[in-house]
Amino acid sequence: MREMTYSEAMAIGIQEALAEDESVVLIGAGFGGLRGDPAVWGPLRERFGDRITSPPIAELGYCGIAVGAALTGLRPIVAIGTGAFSFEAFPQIANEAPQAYYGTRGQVTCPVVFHMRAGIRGAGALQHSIAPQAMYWNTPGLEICVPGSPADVRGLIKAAVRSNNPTIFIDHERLHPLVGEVDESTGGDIPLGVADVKREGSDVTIVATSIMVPRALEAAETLAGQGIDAEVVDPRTLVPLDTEAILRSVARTGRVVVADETQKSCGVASEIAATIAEEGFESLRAPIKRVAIPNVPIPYHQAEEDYITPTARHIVEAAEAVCR
Amino acid sequence: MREMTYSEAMAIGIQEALAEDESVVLIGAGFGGLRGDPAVWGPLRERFGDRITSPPIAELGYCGIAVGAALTGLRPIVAIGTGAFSFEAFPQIANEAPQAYYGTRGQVTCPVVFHMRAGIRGAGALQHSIAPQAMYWNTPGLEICVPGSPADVRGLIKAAVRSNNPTIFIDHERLHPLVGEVDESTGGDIPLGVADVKREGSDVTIVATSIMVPRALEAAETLAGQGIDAEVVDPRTLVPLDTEAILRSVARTGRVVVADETQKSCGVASEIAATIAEEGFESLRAPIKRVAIPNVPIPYHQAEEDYITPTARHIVEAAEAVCR
Amino acid sequence: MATAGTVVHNLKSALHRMMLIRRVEEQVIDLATSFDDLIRGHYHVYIGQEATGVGACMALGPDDYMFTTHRNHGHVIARGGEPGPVIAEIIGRTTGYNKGRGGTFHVIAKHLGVLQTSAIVGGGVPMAAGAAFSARMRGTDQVSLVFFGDGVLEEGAFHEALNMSSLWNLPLIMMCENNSVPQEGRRQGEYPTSSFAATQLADVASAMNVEAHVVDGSDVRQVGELLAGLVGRAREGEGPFFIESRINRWPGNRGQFPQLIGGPHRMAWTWNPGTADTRLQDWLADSDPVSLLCRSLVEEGAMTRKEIEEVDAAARQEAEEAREFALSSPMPSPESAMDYIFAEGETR
Amino acid sequence: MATAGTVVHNLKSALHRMMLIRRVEEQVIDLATSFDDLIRGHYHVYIGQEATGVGACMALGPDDYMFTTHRNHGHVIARGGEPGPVIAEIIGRTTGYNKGRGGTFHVIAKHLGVLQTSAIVGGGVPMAAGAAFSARMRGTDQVSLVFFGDGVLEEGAFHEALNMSSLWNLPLIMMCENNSVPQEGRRQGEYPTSSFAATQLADVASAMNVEAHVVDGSDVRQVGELLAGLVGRAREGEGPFFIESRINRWPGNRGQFPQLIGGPHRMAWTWNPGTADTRLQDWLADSDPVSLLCRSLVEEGAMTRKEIEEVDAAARQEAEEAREFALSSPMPSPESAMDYIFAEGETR
Ligand SMILES: Cc1ncc(C[n+]2csc(CCOP(=O)(O)OP(=O)(O)O)c2C)c(N)n1
Ligand SMILES: Cc1ncc(C[n+]2csc(CCOP(=O)(O)OP(=O)(O)O)c2C)c(N)n1
Ligand SMILES: [Mg+2]
Ligand SMILES: [Mg+2]
Repeated sequence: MREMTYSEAMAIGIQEALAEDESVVLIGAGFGGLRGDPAVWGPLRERFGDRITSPPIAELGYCGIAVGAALTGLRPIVAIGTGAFSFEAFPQIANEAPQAYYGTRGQVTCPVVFHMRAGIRGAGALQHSIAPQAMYWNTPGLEICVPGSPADVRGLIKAAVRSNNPTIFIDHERLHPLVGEVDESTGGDIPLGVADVKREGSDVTIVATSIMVPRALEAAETLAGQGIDAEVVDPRTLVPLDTEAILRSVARTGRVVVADETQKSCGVASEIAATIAEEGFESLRAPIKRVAIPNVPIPYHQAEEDYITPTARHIVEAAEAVCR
Repeated sequence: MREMTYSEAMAIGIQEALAEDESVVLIGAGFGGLRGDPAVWGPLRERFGDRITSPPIAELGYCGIAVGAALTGLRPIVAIGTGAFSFEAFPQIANEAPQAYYGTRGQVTCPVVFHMRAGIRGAGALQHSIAPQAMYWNTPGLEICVPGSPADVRGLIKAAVRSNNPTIFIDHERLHPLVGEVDESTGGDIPLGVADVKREGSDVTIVATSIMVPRALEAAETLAGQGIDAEVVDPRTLVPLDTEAILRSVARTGRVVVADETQKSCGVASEIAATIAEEGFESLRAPIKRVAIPNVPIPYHQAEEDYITPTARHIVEAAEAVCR
Repeated sequence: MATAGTVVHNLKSALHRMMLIRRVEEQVIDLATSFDDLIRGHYHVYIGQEATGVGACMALGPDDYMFTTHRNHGHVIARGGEPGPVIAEIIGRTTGYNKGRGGTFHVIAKHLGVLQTSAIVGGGVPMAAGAAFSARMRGTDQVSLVFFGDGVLEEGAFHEALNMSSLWNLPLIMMCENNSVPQEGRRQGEYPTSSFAATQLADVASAMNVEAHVVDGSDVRQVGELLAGLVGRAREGEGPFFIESRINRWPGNRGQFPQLIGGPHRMAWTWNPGTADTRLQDWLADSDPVSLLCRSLVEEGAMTRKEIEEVDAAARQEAEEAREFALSSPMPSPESAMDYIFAEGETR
Repeated sequence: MATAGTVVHNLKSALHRMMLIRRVEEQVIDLATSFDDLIRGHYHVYIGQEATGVGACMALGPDDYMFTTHRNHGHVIARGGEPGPVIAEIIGRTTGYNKGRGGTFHVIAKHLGVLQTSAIVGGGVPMAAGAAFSARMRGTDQVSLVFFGDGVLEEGAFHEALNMSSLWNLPLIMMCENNSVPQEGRRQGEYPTSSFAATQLADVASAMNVEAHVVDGSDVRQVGELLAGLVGRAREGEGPFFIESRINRWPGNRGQFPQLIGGPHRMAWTWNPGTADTRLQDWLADSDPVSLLCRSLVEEGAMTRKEIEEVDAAARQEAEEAREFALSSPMPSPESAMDYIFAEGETR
């Protein structure tokens, strides 16, 4: 066990994926984010330089190249950078990659990983703070990973690469410095579709993804101080979704807050809330509260940006409301 | 009052919009769909030919041109064609147009209408059957119209054009032949954000949009035969959403089916269901059922295509289940 | 623009493939117009473009990749696809290459190196560049050939892929079938398409340092010779290449629903275009790649009219059998719509 | 490539604008590095490119449109923007041009015809073409000028807009600031950027029948004269035009966080580059548009060193006052984040 940052754990996971299978290639080198630490990302570049290609600023083109390469059996991980840049590549990500397997009834696979950093990063302003995972969840045929801890990012990047399906891999600039334990003595494998109960509790279920996982844990501490015992369930992957794990928790607590840093309407929290309202209704003892961005573009100034960012405080307030 | 098709009513609405304001221009001419009737669409082209521009196959470019033109005060209606083609233009639709007003704190408006035909049209297959309205609903700053009747399409296209916000206007190939009454003696104006109760009922609320409106009305007839009195609420616009009207109905019936022809996960039905589970929970006497596409790309053959298409039958089954 | 070397190829088998495409597409049009429920939407046929598909595919090896478009039926047959599974796919039968999942827009044939068929204008070129990129990364000498219409140059995706394939010297052959030029206009140096601003499509490729060629799309020999040279050079690392194949559109190919003007092709029209429907005569005389090849083979004494008519009769019969095969094949069951959404396990 | 006519312009006011941009950007770098919380992300400055922005904007009339990019601070000042509201916007104050909503990526100034500033590479050109399209539809003689970096040519959006502006003869001026070329490479005819395959950027425009020009981005006179000619011609319906302005990158402009190498610019460096930090000397001697203009004005006897230093001192003071203005301006309230999401009513 070693304490390391999310960023370092991701670098380790990517290196392990490269070492494990020589058909893994990287397109783009910006996995480390805006302030990628050379000490963490340098070794990867040195060791696997011949499998890293730096493309021009042509997201649609190079994502298409990655899709085409995946159809032939390569396993590209594409670093698209900020989530909004994936909009440029939307036709390839949402309307080519996910159709290959279904469209050929299983003859052709497209094992590509689209890696992007989503969400409110601090002064990303109107166009660089977008979290597109809900849009991709509305696209059938894509797997989606939203790891919220160092161990999860390391394990899931390898699972994403091994998967034969196109996978959206979402991290968050503000997760990069997050520190957690990673066990390098094992592969640290994590299957897609298995939720992790990050904290057990009996009064309220907080379903949280990506950056909202640490915020939910922080909220749970605060709530504990108020006598509310919160369970934090982290689905870790949206597709496949571990619905059972979520419903199991809700069956025990009867109360739910869904926390996600996407826009509220048709967001990640909406889907999880709708699923619970459909399949776990009998367990519910209170309204399902969503903690999300309040349907507003992301403003530049910190005061406004903070105001619309879903935080531990919002989770606490929502949990208090449903436990009242 | 005259009976006319949805297609004709749309043509009339667009002509009225053009006549009412000379800053309205059309980019693209494919509003009529694959089998656009020349008798309906010909007069429009003749009368307003000098305000119609046929662009190359360059959705990103011409939607950008429409956005730029709207910033200067024109009011373009852009015919993108099939909803999936809007993916090519995603960066302009989702990451330029909706930021203009917010980003300038109200100094600049971007009154553009993006018109597209969404959904399962019959043999559109994998790439031509996509309904993107949920993705746009996840994008703050866009208005969304999803008219489901001839009178609504005529009224809403004018409201969309008059609005100072960028608006997604969704129709459906299979709505085009739908016949309904339109009152040409008045302007037939319909404000954005006002739901229409298409059928009153007391046992179950069916919230339906776009192509699901006629299907919900058909389902309500079938249900009536079984002694279930269904209310059909058509929000008509997703943004703004008439949440009050939906909650009002749910408060009376206590049971809900949300029907929409988008993909189930993070779809339109998810958002409406999540809103009800959050704001109307106390009224609910049964789980909220969603009728949507079951998270699968659209297959070509009619047998499979029909299987995954949400229909009146699915609505009936869902209503029966919640009324049991 | 460079010139290609000469290559020996089998013109008789090319003729057969071209005729097969023609006869299959005629069946497709007939199926679409005779039945309400077989091809429910619009569709696209390859009649009039056969020389480009067949000439180009003759140059490919078995391991090479080929990408196509909404107008894919002919490309897949040119690449060696069998008419039965092609028609079966087009009408959605389980014996189709994708077991009826893709339909007319998405005939895909993995065993032929046709891995994904995008019906999105501009969808194929980046993916084809990706297959070429993959060959490069894996150190094989595979080549990736992509067919696309002139409309693709209007889409930004093309330019992005063009840039990267040039920067990285990918073994990519971009075969643009320009069916937008009326011959008169072409002679007068008008814009090559109605909605593209370049005077010559090839200029766009040349500006990006991609070697560009123009070829007469009605002449299968010209196409075949050019491609044989370029495919070889692409294998040697000299790619990418751009080719504009100039095609005079078949008069039945107007609008979104093709029309079999005057009925199925008659060989009598080939020998004597004046006997055909007046709307077809000029095209048969100057531009129909099948008729041009037939007449030249006879003129050269390489084949007799009778021999050629036998080839056609065989192709016609194959197409008819393919139609029967497809029509008598089972449809997918409704529930099978939920199969194959995600791949299980690992293929490695 | 065509040549532009000659135009009379006021070099002294150009010098002032250029120095103002330089001094404002120095303040921006200082604010970003001295405070943790003012400019929290990365940002981009215009130092070294002042001649392009100022030279081009001199040619515009008050009703013309201007579009810019992530590197917008200098363009907005070149267009006549006041340094106070520009810096205030960059640090998010309510006295900024967008009342602090947009920040460094999105300085927008409606009254200057700057209607939307996209920080997306390739975002601006289509919108600028749209403003030109609008001028055409409304029958005005407005021109739309768009600045963008060489990276934009790698994005498909550029090519789509280039095609349409050419097809429709839009009054659009595409000003590409190529800051990717090291001078040595340029001389040897190398690729103009590291990730673009054309030998000359202008070739891409020429291929699309758009008149293309190359200009020395360190020379405000050249830029100004060229643009005056082209803006006039665009008004007459002769557009669009493409210009590559070749810029030798300021050594402080490397990576995502600019560095004020050796501190703020000293006029002594202008007169004697050898006195500057060694990393700056070549740039000051050969490429700094401000230094080149200053020295030439002195050489020509148009201005004395002292007069120039007075202009600089004034600019420096304006920039300092702008900084103070910005720093002492109010921040938006948290709740104001929920304002102006949708426009009410109708503006017609
Ligand atoms: C992105 C996108 N936009 C629009 C369409 C609709 N569409 C299908 S085929 C076609 C014309 C294509 O022209 P071209 O590429 O020249 O091919 P051709 O049909 O002439 O062979 C269009 C516009 C599409 N399929 N994809
Ligand atoms: C679509 C998109 N992809 C990537 C980025 C990240 N990005 C910001 S600036 C930049 C470089 C742009 O280069 P250029 O256009 O030459 O402008 P310069 O910064 O050199 O002035 C990149 C890649 C972006 N903003 N938008
Ligand atoms: Mg064409
Ligand atoms: Mg640059």
